[in-house]
Amino acid sequence: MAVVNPEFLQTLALSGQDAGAECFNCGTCAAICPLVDGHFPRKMIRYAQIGAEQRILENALELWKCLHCGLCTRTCPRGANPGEVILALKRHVVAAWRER
Amino acid sequence: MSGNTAQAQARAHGLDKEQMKALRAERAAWVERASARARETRKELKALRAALAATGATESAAGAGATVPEIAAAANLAPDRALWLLASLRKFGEVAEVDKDGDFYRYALVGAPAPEQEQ
Amino acid sequence: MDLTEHTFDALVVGGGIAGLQAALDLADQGHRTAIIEKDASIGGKMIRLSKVFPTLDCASCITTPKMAAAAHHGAITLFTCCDLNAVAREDAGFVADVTQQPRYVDVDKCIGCRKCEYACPVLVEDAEQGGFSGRKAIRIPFSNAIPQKAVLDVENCMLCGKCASVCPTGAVVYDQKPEPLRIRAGAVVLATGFELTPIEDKRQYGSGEIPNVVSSMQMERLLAPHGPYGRVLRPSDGKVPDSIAYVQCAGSRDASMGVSYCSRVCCMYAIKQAMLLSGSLPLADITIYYMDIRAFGKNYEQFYQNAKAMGIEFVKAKVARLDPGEDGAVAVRFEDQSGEGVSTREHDLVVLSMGMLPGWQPGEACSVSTASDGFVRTIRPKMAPSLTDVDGVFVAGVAAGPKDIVDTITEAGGAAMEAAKYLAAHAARNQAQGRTQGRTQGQEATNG
Amino acid sequence: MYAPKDIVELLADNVRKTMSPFGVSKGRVNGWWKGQDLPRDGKALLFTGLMYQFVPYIEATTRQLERFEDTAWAGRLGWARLAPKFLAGLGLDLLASAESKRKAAEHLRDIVKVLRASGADFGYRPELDAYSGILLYDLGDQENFERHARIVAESLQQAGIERIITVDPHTTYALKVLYPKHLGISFAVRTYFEEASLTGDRGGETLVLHDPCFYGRYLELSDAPRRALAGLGYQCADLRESGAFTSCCGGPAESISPRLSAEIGARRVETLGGSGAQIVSMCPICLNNLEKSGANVVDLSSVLARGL
Amino acid sequence: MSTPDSHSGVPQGKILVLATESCAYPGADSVGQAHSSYPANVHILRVKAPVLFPERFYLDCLEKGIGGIIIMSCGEECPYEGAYKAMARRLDRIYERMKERGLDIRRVRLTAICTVCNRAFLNEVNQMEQVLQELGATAAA
Amino acid sequence: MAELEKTTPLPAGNQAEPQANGSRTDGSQTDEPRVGVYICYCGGNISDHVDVEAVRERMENVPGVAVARTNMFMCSDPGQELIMEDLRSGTINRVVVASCAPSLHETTFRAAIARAGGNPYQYEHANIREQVSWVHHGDPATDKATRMVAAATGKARLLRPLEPIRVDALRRAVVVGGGVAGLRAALDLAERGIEVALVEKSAFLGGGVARLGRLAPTGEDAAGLVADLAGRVLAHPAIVVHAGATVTSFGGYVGNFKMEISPAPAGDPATGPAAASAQAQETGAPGRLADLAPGDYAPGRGVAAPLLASGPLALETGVVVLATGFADYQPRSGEYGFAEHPEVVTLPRLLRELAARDGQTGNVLLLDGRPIRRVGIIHCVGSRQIPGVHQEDENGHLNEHCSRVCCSAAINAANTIRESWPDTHVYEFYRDIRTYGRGQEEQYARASANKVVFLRFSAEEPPVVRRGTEADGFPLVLGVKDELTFGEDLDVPVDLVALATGMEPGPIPELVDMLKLPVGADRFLLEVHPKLRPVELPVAGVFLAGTCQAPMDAGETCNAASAAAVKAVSLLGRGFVELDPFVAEVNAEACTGCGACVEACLNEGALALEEVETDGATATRARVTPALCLGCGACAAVCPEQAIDVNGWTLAQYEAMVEMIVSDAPFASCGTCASRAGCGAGAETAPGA
Repeated sequence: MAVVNPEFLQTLALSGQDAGAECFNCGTCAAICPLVDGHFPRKMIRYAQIGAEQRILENALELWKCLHCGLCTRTCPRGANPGEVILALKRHVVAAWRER
Repeated sequence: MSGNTAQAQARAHGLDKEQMKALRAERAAWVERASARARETRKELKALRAALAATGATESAAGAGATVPEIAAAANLAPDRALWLLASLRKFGEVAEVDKDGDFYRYALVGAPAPEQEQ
Repeated sequence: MDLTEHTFDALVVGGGIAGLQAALDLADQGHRTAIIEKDASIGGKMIRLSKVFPTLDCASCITTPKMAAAAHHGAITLFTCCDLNAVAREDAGFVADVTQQPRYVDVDKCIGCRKCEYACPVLVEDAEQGGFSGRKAIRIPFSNAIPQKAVLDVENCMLCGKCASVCPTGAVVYDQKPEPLRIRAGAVVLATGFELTPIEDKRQYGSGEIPNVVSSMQMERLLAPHGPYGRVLRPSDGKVPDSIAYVQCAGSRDASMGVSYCSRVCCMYAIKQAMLLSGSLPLADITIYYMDIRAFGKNYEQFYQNAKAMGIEFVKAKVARLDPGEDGAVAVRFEDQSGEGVSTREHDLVVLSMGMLPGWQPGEACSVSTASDGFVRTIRPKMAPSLTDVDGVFVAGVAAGPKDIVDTITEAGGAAMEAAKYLAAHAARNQAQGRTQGRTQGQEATNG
Repeated sequence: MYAPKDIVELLADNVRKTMSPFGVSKGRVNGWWKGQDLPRDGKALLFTGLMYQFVPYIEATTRQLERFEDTAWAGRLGWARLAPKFLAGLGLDLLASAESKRKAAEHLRDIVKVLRASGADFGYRPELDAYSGILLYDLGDQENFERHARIVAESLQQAGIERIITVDPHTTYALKVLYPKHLGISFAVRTYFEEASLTGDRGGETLVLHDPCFYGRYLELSDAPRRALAGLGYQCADLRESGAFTSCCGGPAESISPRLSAEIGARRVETLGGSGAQIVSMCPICLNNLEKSGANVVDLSSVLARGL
Repeated sequence: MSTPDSHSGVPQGKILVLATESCAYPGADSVGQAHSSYPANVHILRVKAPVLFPERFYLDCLEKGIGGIIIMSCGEECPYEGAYKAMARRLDRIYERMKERGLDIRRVRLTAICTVCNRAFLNEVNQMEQVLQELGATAAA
Repeated sequence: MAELEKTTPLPAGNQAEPQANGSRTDGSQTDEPRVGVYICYCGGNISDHVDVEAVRERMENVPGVAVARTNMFMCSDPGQELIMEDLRSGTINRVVVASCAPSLHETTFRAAIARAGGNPYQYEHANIREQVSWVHHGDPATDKATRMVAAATGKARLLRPLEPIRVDALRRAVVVGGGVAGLRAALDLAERGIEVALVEKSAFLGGGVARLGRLAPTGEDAAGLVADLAGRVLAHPAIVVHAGATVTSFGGYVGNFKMEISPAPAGDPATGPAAASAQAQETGAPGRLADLAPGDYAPGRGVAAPLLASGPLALETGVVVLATGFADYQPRSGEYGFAEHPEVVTLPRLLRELAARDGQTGNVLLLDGRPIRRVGIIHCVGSRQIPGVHQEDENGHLNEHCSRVCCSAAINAANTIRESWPDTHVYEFYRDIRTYGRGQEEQYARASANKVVFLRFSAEEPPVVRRGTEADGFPLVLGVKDELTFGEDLDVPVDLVALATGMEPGPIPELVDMLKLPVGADRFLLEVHPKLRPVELPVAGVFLAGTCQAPMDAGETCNAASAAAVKAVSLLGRGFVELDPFVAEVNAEACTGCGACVEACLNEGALALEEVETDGATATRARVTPALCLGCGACAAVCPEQAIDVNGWTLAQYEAMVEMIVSDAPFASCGTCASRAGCGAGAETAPGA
């Protein structure tokens, strides 16, 4: 069970221009990703959309499996730039680690 | 392109030999490509018909014909090309689907196996 | 060469279902109407379809009567093989510069016997059959074509003379030239339809190079009564497919392809094809990969639910890529959102549900403007949807954005109404034109 | 897989201390130019970004990391404590093989050959050549990336550099896209193969190109190497996964998971090897990872230089 | 095709359906559009209104070899006001005459079928099929 | 010289031919029946199950059949040409086509016969698709097809040439409904020179659109559009508007309908002026109706229109256009907390609130003085209902249809909220996003960019609305199993829930009864065919426009209205209409004037007894008034002398059909084998292309 939090996307916007709002959850990025199996990166983007920050921190390791190859961004039907969102999430997580 | 047909054509249309010649010159690139294509198709069809003839015709016997992969192998054609040619011949009534054979259908020449008709 | 001139009350550009319906509705009100069509036959995309949703009537059964009605209507004149070079306002109405491309066949003499077609030695890919079978260089375009007249594809003709020699009426004219026409009309209806988004545009789907990945239009042909194989087979080897997949939004809602709009018909035609397939191949598994099922029209949702009940599988996922699989199969890679994530499934045959692109760009030819989606801009989409930004030029059907057949036919009626009102409002002017019209029409009759 | 947190902090620390992610000083790494008689001045500055030079260190690091991945050590041992032994400074330098150092230098010298043969007006100043900081950016350490990048960019600015010739995709992307975006500092950046203008006739020999992600997608630079090769009479095999649709070599995963990196590399090699043609890469990371995955792969610089 | 054919014991009787043009006939079409199957011995005639047929028509049909007749009308919503009631009255007279001749009155039925009454249509024809199975293919038999 | 693909330019209209040629067929040649039988493959629709060639062969054995042919598509031009050629050559003089349902193509073939100079009424249609190939398979299908075609042939032999009945048509139209569909149709008709009476039940013009604010996806102001359209209608000299009026009786036939309208019952809460005033207060519109003059715009309600003061008023008209619109689905009490929690409202209500705040901005949307920090919009409320999943309403109905406009409306509302009140967040709970139309997908993308969050639920597991606790910090919490989040259960605390309610057909049971309107399973009015005749009803001269037919948006509604108007204009254009000649006819020689037929006649005035002079003597005979005769045949059944019958549908013809159904003649000499009925020879032969 998670509770949605609309503020998170705004916070995340500070970590980069893109924050994943534009994603319509088609799953292209997850299926095209040559690096990570499972639902990545849509999973992380979805958590960002609903503001499930705890889920992102729990799954943070996955973020670093992304090598920023950009195939998801190139093929995203919505132009939602998933690669940049993942980068923004990395920045957010690094910042969170350092704050502690 | 025999003189006969050209004459027949000329009779029909008032285009004389000279005019046809001029037209051929004007459309040389197209004519050449079409001729090459027709030659190639003729060769393929010959192989296809031979392969089909070997398997009997729709009226000759039950169990006539062969599947696309079989025909392709016998005629030394790619299966997709063999299917394409079969579909084309089917349109003009030369080939018919006979019956189902596993995951495939069998095709046969219509009527008694015909001797090679191509010129 | 003399320029042939014709004068009508209305000019309809495009002889697909939208143009035919608009022309019929105009002509039924007594307006003399011309249809110019770029193809050798009227009927547009609809006549090429197998059956149509949600009634599953055969497309022919709906289209051919309208084609025949237009062809036989006393107030409608058809011009096929016509390219519209320009249409512009002139005095009280419009004047269209048109080039009628040569058929290389004298239509007055041709009786549609197809003897030429049988005689022709050149076999080329038949686009009418999705390229799955061959056609001759000279042929009747397709079985229900109107007019039933032969047309010669001069680029694939080797000028062997065989067709001319067998033609019983001497109709083949090898040196026919393009013919300029000038058509005057009081009002113009644009019904220029659509083309499919090119299969080449989506690299992840193989750009048309993976065997057994076909477009939805090709599947229409496989399903059609006059189809290339007479049944649904896998084009690579003629196998009866056990498993067929539909990839939705293969040419729509995809910014990476430059088409971000919804093409509106793909969900329904995929469901329709899936139903037809499960009818003709009862044992086959059929899967539709989709993002949202857009079954919005009358009885569409019920149609969709029926398809689900029939066992057609709907998987919510946008397919990311296709690859050649084992033994002629196609590997479909997608995110299984309810499962473990990335998943690959193999299907015997994969159909890409292609979207719609405008069939015609007004460009320099016509001063109507287009919207960002490339379709003709309409200026009052809510209250008078067929109005363009040029007074007297109206638009119907997919020319004004993707639309299904039902909405197209209705909109064509609306466009005919707008055009008729426009003509009525300019009645005095049109009466003056009527006098010259009598003369040109007389000429036409002798031509016919 | 290693804990990203440890990796990020270690790299940041190295870069802060030594301007290098491996904690090896530039003087030790960057010796290829010696004896090349390179001009210091020119219209454009040749800027290697040290990526080719780092390859031997990456190799050595990876070898070490591979030993521990998937063992209890990877998770339990704090990275920072284990790291100094082989991931920094002199120790690492000793581990890096001389052969691979020689090869890296050779690629750079080939690039110089290509530039010279193309009549490019360029200069090289070892003191200005520096690591771009790109790995910090990729790992999400925006703060340290910007700090490091600013030092590099400002030193270039102070030296009056306006035009830059780069040799690898990572540095190119950093200088061309990231510096203007995140620092507001712009240079006119071109890759060496964009500068290449060579002619020859290699008799239509066919090559298959592995476009690095940065070139193929981000920078849309997949035509340029093909043009350069075409000038020399090479043909490039058509590959679906090329250009904007190229597929990752797996290289950048090395520091986090050598296993993942190897997996992806193997997949990529399989696609590239399909046609049997000579595989060509144009990025030191790709070159290294594809080689490690068993491919017979050469660097674009070698191919171009060979054609001369 | 595994549909019951003429040899599988299905009665050879013929069921005549008089279906109104505005309701039952399109209703039967609707069954077709749904591709629902029903016995192939059902023969549907399109009628404007069944009040056209006098009593003797029904008796003649049964005599000629029709096994059962279903009059499918529009019911109370009939476009011909009063037709349904008139029809109902006529049916009583038909039954009287059937009884006089010793015919089972279940062989003639009046029902209302609308344009989308697929289920009702199938029920009706299947029921009549049952009746024929029970009573024999033709009234004469 | 242009190539014109037409042989003979005909005078305008297809219909002009038949009567001119009525006698041609029978003139030169004897009327010995020579039936041509044409059997359609229907591109496999028929031939997949019926051995069409076997049927053709068998038909050649049927008496009176001169020729039997088959075609892939009889309705196609080449198919029709087959028939026309046989008629022209004199080979045949009666036609049977065996194909799909007669509703689709009977007129197609009659017209073809007319074009070939035949009498279009010497035609009989055999339905071997809907009633054979689609419901039977194998040999029984072929056998039944044979019998049905034989039956049609039996009837065809007895067909006589008939002439259509021509009746003058009033160039007038009644449009029922004053929403945008009715307004659009009325204006179109009037501008084409037809006098229009517009009948509207409420006191206002503008219907459903007038209740909206900004229209999706264009953002146009509904009020402005309605005001403009209604203003032009009210100003048009050829249009008379009767608001506050209902239809109280209806009769007549195409070209000559009679309709009576009366003032709407004052107490009717839905329509009466008092109710309008009450509604106005609710929406903040000018309070008293009395203050409004015709033409004034009342926000949320439309343009005030002149009321029908007294009634009944009789209207005579040539055609009727039905534009009776839709009703908003009313959620059941308890459906998503509706009527249980005051914070649960319908989307139409929310839209009215937004319309009232058009142009306003702020940090947070205020509703009833309450800050709305978060809104949850639930889609598909009262639409796409599934039997067994959703609860039926009190009448046992489910709305299985998609209401088409709600996705766009909900997203439009979300965008308005996000762009005007940035601190109000919006959540959309949906099943499928159906932004199908032009510009709609872009609005959906814009909503995403506006950080509207979309959550996807399955029909089986809809969101649950519960009261929030103090810990939640919000009055309501929406619980949803979100398919986009891998089926996780998510809690969405909100201040407001808006239910995107669907469209239902407007409540018009009286009209349905009076006009005998066909209604589909979805309870909307049912057109003849969605593609062939999309705006027509089986009753000639009655047309459909807009949302009484199915959910549509404003643009689609106006298209439909114009399409209906264009059909009406075409119909009335000639000042007369032709009716099928299927009416009773008296054989004066056999008639004894007993009057049984007059007594049985179901349409008053259609049949009467009159005194006629025969051979110098006065006799009583029955006489038919054709325009009033319905052709039901009630007279024919009771005539003791069989002196009256319905043309085209005679008793003798039915008897002939029954003869053929029971006859085994067509099976007598099956060419393939000796066995009788149902040998099925050739059934396996694949249909040729």
